[in-house]
Amino acid sequence: MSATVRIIDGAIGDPAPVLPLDAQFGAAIVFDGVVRSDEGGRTIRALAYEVYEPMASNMLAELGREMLAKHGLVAIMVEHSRGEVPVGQRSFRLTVHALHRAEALAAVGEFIDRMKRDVPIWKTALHDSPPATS
Amino acid sequence: MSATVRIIDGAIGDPAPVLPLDAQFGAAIVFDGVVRSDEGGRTIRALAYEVYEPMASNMLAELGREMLAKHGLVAIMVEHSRGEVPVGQRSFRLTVHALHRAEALAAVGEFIDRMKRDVPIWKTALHDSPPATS
Amino acid sequence: MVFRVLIFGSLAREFSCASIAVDVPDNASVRDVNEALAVRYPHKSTFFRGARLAVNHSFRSADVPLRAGDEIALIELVGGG
Amino acid sequence: MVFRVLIFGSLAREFSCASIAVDVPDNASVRDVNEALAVRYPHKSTFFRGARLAVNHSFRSADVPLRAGDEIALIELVGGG
Repeated sequence: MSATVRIIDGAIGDPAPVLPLDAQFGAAIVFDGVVRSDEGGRTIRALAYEVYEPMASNMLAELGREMLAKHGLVAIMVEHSRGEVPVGQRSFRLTVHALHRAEALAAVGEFIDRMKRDVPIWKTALHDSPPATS
Repeated sequence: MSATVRIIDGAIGDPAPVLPLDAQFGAAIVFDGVVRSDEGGRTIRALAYEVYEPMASNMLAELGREMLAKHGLVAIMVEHSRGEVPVGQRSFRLTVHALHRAEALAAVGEFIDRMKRDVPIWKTALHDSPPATS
Repeated sequence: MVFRVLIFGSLAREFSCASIAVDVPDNASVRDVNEALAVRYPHKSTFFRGARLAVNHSFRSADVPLRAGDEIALIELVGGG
Repeated sequence: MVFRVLIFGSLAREFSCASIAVDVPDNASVRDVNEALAVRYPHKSTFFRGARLAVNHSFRSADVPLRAGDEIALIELVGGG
């Protein structure tokens, strides 16, 4: 069982770092979070992520270990961008290996919900031009 | 919006066929089903999948289109093995692109549940040696 | 009319064959095939009465008459993993 | 004791700064810092009273006394997307 955290400057590369498949788990999920062009009803060109370290990495690792124990996962790996990530690029990736799909899906959903609520990472929308002022 | 189905002889290769990321979706999930060494409490060397075609492909495609519409997905792609897949290898891969993670996760869970219940694919455990007979 | 009902998976292994022949009257429906199977194999009659049968690769209403040459397949999945 | 409370995200943009200085008595706790912020910015007093403050990169009981040099950060996420 392992929980791994990486904070990456800018967009997260493609393809996913391949964790070796093995006969111990039956389900592997890779979840990618991608910056959408539409943020709060307005077109953006990028999101900028502010990461309060080391607290953010510590909490992500702790959350990973909690998901390992609670859902009986085999492995969990989280990657999150810091700084600017252009629209259409990946800012987050969560990889989960578990015996069965139910645990894997539950862990992915719960991890992301908890991360958004608790982990000190803030995002700011960047627009092509500043909003018009009167 | 697209729904794609591929039936593959033997294990499904690595890495995932990369669907291009784009700014229209915020969440991409790749789910891998891997053959575990333990099947029904007994150690196996492989699973053999029997696929009744074209019914299986038709139903997978129909199920994909249903998930697209119901969960408002951007794209869904399903790959399933036919024939023998050794322990530790991938026999199933589902790729889902959606605006948000909730739809993506719900679609993955529902697709697999429905597939296991309805789609005419049968698996047989293959053991190293036949069970002892008296 | 004689139909060869295709069978798969553990059922095919149990029967050591890939299909089961059933003889049903003309204008018989899927339901009649289920019943013929149940009568022929009384030790599995509950299973055969409830089993889903596909006709020409899709499910259809159980009382539509079959036609000679229809492909019937018994789609009963064990589910799981 | 004077602490510089680190702020982030939209709050930092709203205040046009990366931290807010607060002066609290010796032996003050996290709760006292929340209160000092609320008093200092009455238009956001509800927000500051309820805001989560981390001390030296972790959350702790709100009534533990602070020590000079502790790093205090306001961890209030907007959530979403």
